[in-house]
Amino acid sequence: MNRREEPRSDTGAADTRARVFSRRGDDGGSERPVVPRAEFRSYYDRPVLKPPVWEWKIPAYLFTGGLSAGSAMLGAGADLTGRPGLRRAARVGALGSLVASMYLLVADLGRPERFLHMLRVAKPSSPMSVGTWILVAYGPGAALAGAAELVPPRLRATRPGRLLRWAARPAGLSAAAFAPGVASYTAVLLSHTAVPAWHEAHRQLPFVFTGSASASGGGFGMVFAPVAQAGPARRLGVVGATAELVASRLVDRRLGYAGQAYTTGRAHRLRRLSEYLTLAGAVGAASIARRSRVGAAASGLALLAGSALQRFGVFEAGVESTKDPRYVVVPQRERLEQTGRGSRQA
Amino acid sequence: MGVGDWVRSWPVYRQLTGTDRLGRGAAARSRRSAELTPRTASADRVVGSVCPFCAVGCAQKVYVKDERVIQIEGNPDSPISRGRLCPKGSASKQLVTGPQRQEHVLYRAPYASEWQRLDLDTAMDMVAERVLDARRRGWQDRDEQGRTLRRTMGLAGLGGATLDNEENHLVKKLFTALGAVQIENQARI
Amino acid sequence: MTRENSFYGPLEDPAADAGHLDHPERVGFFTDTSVCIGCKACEVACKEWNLVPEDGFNLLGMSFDNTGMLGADSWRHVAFIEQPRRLGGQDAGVAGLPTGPSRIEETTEVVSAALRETERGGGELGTESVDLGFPSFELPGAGNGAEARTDFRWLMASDVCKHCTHAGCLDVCPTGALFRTEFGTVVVQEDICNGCGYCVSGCPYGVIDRREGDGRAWKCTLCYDRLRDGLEPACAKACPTDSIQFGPLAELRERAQERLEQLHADGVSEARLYGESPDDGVGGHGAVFLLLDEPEVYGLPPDPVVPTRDAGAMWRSAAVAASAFVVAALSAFLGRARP
Amino acid sequence: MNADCIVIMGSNMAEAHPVGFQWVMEAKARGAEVIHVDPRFTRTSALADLHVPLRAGTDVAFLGGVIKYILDNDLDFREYVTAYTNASFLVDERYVDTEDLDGLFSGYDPETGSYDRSSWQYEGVDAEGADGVRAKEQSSSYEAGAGGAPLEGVGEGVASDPTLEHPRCVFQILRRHFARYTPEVVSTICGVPVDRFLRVCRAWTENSGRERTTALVYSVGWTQHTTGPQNVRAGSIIQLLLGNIGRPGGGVYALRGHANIQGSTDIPTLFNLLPGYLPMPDTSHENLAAYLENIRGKDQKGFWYNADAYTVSLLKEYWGEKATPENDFCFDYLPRINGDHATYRTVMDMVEGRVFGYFLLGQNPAVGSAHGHLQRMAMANLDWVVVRDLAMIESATFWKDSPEIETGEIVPEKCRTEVFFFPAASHVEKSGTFTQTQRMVQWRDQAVEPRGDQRSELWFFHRLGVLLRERLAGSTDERDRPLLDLAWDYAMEGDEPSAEDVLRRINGIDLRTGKPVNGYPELRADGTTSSGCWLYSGVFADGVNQAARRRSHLEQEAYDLEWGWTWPLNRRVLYNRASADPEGRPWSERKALVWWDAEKGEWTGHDVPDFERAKPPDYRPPAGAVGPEALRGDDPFIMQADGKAWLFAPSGLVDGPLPTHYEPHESPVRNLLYGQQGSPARKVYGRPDNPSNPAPPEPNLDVFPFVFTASRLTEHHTAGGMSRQVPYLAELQPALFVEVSPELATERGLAHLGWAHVVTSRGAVDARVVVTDRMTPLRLPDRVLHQVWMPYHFGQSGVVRGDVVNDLIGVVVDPNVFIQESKVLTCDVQPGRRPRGRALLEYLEGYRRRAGVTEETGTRIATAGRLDPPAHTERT
Repeated sequence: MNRREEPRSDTGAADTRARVFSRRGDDGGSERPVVPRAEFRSYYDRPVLKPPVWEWKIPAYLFTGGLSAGSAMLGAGADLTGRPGLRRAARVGALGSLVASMYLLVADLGRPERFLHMLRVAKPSSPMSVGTWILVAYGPGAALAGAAELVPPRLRATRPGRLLRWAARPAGLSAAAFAPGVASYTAVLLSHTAVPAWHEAHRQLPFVFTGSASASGGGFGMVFAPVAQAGPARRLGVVGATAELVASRLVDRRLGYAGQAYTTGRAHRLRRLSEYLTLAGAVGAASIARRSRVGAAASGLALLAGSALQRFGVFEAGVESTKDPRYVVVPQRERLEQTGRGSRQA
Repeated sequence: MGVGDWVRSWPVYRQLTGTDRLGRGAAARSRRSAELTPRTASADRVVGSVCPFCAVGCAQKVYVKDERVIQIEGNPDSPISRGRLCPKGSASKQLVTGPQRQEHVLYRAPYASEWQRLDLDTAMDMVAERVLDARRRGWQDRDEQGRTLRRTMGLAGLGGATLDNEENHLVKKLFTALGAVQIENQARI
Repeated sequence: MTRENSFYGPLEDPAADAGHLDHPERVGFFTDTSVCIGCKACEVACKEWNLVPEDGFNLLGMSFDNTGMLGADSWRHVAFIEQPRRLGGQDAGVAGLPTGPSRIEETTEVVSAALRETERGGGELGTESVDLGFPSFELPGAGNGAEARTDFRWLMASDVCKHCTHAGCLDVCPTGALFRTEFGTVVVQEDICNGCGYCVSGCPYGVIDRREGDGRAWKCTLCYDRLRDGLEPACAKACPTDSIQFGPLAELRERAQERLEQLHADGVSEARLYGESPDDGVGGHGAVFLLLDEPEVYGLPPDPVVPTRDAGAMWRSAAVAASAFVVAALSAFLGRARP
Repeated sequence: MNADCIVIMGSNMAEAHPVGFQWVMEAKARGAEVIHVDPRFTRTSALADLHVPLRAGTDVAFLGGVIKYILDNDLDFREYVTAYTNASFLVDERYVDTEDLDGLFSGYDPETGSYDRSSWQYEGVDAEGADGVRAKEQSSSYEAGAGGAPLEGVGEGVASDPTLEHPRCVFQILRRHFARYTPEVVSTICGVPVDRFLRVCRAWTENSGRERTTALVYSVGWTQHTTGPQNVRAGSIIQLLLGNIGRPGGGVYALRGHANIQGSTDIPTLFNLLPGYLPMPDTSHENLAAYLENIRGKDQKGFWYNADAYTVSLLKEYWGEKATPENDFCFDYLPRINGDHATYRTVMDMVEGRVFGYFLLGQNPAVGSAHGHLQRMAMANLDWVVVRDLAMIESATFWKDSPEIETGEIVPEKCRTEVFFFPAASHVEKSGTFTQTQRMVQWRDQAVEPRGDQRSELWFFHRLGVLLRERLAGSTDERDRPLLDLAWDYAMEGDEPSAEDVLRRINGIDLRTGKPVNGYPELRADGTTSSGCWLYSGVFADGVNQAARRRSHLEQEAYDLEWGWTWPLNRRVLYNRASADPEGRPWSERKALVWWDAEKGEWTGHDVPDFERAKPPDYRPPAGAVGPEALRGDDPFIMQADGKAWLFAPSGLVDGPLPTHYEPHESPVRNLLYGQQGSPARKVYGRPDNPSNPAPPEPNLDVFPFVFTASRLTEHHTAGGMSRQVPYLAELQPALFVEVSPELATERGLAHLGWAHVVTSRGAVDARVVVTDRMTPLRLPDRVLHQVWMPYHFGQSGVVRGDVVNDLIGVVVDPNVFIQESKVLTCDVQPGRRPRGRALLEYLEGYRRRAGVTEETGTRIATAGRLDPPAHTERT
């Protein structure tokens, strides 16, 4: 893909339109990127694209899905390495966030009663279809492993209770096997759209999302597992947070014109806050979380919140980039002109 | 439907076994789509008509099913319109089937602030009475110079440009027989 | 059946690619905007046939356009563009009159400023009622009389779903509700759609949308039901000036080319085709347009690309990220011995 | 469309008649030049090659300039003009032109505001119907809708000079009359730059003649003026001079706005007409003989001479066997008119309490007629109103939600009017015919039964007739005879008369055989035929409903003679004999339509010849011949009393034999050409409830400084009853707006999409502002003139609502056909919303006070010469 230059900021004296836009700086939220008039024309400044119809449920799912995947990984590791406290927290976390994810996904449908239609086809061209089948593969393992942790003590001795505990390990491993898919496919889900801010970020977004999943998984483990067993959670949190922060910065810098969607407005504020929290959580994980339960909980919560805000920030950037026709027209126009296909006339 | 049929109707199965591996076409087609036909195909009859809006006189085909109009569109045979219709002509179905159509006689009594329903026959009787009364009160036999007038100035009419020729003929004929001359229509406006 | 170009690039026969054997010719629209009179018969005929609900009674101030955009409840949309420039071969009669400067920029800004305030930034046009209220603010540069306008033209164009050779909406649909028909068109099956909304973001043209209260996604079907009985789509049938033409796509492409050449010969040098090339980002449209200005002036993307083109890169990137995720998890446990 | 150039003027064809416009686009694709002359840039202009903005109401000046251009440059089609028009005829010595009378013709009486037209006649021809007062009061010109106006003594031919040199020949009079209409004058009056005007002249003339033809298209943008018929006349003169009448691709096209507005004048629901443009008898018509003598010349040429057959056949259809030669075919049963009984007069009579009952049949005057306020006040003063419509309309609800409720002028508890609302059957719920704008009668089959109380007018009026006759049965009152003797015996289908039978009876029956007649030439004056409308004779030829023919155009020749039926006698191009030269050969191969086939001895061609089929081109009538027999073989205009097309109208028009530029009734501009400001014969109604804005030479012009014009949008239909209630249409144009130019927006501080209100001395209406480059100011000698435009479709009910634009418009009508001047008036525009309630009344009073408006304003119509012209108010 062509590396594009940063858009020129407008210094053209005659640009009344740009002046008008910059007036609306009330909340700083819906300022329009500044574009020289000669390069941008539109139909009444109306969007070219339809803004996503998804509401808060989808970014929330991006978070809960990532959390579930991160937790599933931790759960399987804790199981294999004999950390029952961490295992229990992680498996329950994976199950809980999976249930939340299912709810969010179904509730966001225009026709929730038709959610099973998702299983009609298996379309490699549709990340949502691919994701559905990944979740189909991931879900039973995560559910079984989580359920095993939740069996009340009086039922543990029963035949089903024993069966469940026996099945927990393979189930947890199965979940861990599909968890990377769960953590990463959502990035493709967003990128594989015409939404400029998401589409243009298709190289970086998977890293932001898996990083965010790791950080949230780690954070969750830090909050709920005993400090003594939470070492892997802290390390996962630190590694994930680092990856998320680095990838997130790359999104800001590498996207060209669409990058403005991330560096301005509400998306910018959400992601900046996310970065602070993630950074703080990571620092905490590497320091006070090892010593104090409170410190661990605080750091874990910071990582969780940072991860969630990152998802909302990314989501918001995409939505904004569809509301403003510049994100569609300017890069496409530049591309046409660079390849000599532009037919602009005086 | 047996399990086998059910599985065979599952698009994923059709993807795996058919020509549409990617599930973007033939395999994804639903039963409804496979059986789809235009609703005009099920019309009981198709009736030739003419658009009721402007005077270009575009020909329309009215599709009727179960005594309801289910579609109105242009008649391509017409040398005037060649099957085309403007937005108003295209909205003819909504014009004739929409909820704005009144179905009942309504009556507003003197000094009343609301409508009331009235039986059609009663209303016709009332109108007939009032026509004769207005005719009588407005009657003029002769002008001041004694020339024949033989008319009534007590009642008037407005309308006709949206009516049929046959209807206008009866309107004019009846008004004339009543001695009423003040009948006018949009052609004067 | 999967071929290399199933997802991107020229594709001779999309219906066959979608598994339709013995299928009819690919059909589509050619919308010649140079003869459009902006009557909106297409919008109404479409709604009458397809029983599409009205989408709000709001004055938009976009010239005579009170529809605004394609959407769930507007499958045809007539755009109106007023410009202070000359249309090839036309004398608009403005020159020599005591005019001041054009105010098109400013009135446009009034509208766009109001649109920005709406919930979806104007994206709800064509789907829902959009009340722009009564915006008014000072119009910059109004009435200084410095530069009298001397030219004017009024462009009108009926927009519709492009029925792309590579359709972003279709590719991402997880239920198979959107499918490629035997005619090569792209249709949502209302009995299947569960309203996931993915197609809304998958379309690079902003065509398809989810209908409030109904929950499903809707767009032009190119009158799939009518086609199955050999009938012409409602909009093309109604169009008074034949601005909207329906037929086999190959024929329409030829006709479009001929019309373009004729207009160029007549001095309408600004005429250009949109969506006719199989080499473009979506493999060419099923609905080809002849425009009199750049696509973006009509609210169309100038060089759209089907998102699927980059699917490979996306999945590769995701795979690397997933691997890193695994490595991170492993290292978390292997990094230090059990305490 | 076979035209090489199409001039659209006074019409927004693409918007008001989109489907008809396909033929313009087709002609354009074949290379025809399309010219649109219109105050604003519309969707028609957008597709035209040339748009010419002009000041509303200056069409005659513009067209007069074109006439002068043609004559000055000898660009007329001389052979055509000499042979087929009255160019060579000599006019009476007493005739004096506007050139010499400061804008008046000879015969003007300022006291009555009308003309004695005797001096306008051809030399040696008796004046008939020259009584200008009667003619002006009875809209007599409407009678010329099918036949020409009567002339006496033309059978033998009129004194003429084929060289067109004689100073009193029509051609030379034309030259003198338009001598002042130079391009510079046109430019000054119309606000059109000279070069653009000349471009129109060149396109028009270069695309006319032997090989080429230009079509002229107009609609109510021409007719809704005090000079409406003269606008059309001016266009016709150009088309005749250029040889564009009766030829393919030529013609003057009146685009009419309602499905059957043509039919409703042919088979009229109009006060002064009987079917087929026979005049309604007036008090001077003692008996049938007197009537017939009056409506046709004693020895005139052409088919109008047979009006006796048409009249008697009509009376036979009305009163059947009761109509006998002995009782004058019941001629005496016909009511007589003796003045203006047109709709606006009637409405004023309602205000005065002289009318008691009112039928509204698919019409919504509360919104759709000029001066909506007057309309509603009139209805609120009636005993009863019957409203028959598809949906609830403002005219049925004036007593509860009209604007007058808000101002307190109508109070429901004090309004005595009884209102009956009868739901009507729609076009698919009844069968019958509409006559479209090119006279084609088309049959509709009934698709479904109406629901509930919905009924057709056919049912309603038949039933009403039955009920009335029942009530009067046995009456010995002589005045009830016409009702009781009425032939009310149509074949029935259920409880509704058969529309097909009614159409059959309109066509006419040969009473000796009981079979339908095949055409009007078969009608007789002896009572052996009946016909509801002679023009429609032939619609049931051979006993077949010809209007129901639907043979696909794909299976037919160019003129599609087997689709529907066109009056007269299925002739598609009127006067198409003129497409051939006097010898009967097409003027050119390219423009061939009908021609004389010498071998077969008959006229033939692509269309049905509008000429006696076997009359050879060299036929010359024997001495003493009258009627059709008197038509020469080269007299193509077979309905005209002299067989010729009239460049100069010696009779038929009450406001002048030639079109003359007069300013509109309300104009901000003094007439540049003459002392006579406005049409000297226009009908004004000077009353306190019908005030006019001042016009020169009256003072205070600055109170209403802008020119206002109104018209349709594609997306709506007239008063909105059939569109504002239909969501698919309402959403496309959801609000009333006013279009203003950027310059006017600046001057008045109007913001795009904000509110403004438009004010006249009658009313004020709110509208959203649309600032658009499509509106342009015009340059007049002393100032810049702004025009504003509004669509008039809105009212207070329906899915989308708005103020009634017709509330701005007053009642002043042209004297020929009584159509109101609603296309041009003066107004003010102010930002923000109008006052409401009583404050509105005070607001308007303030405007009237500042403008010095009284009931006399605008009624001193004679401004030429005299210093103190009389006011024409209702008191005087």
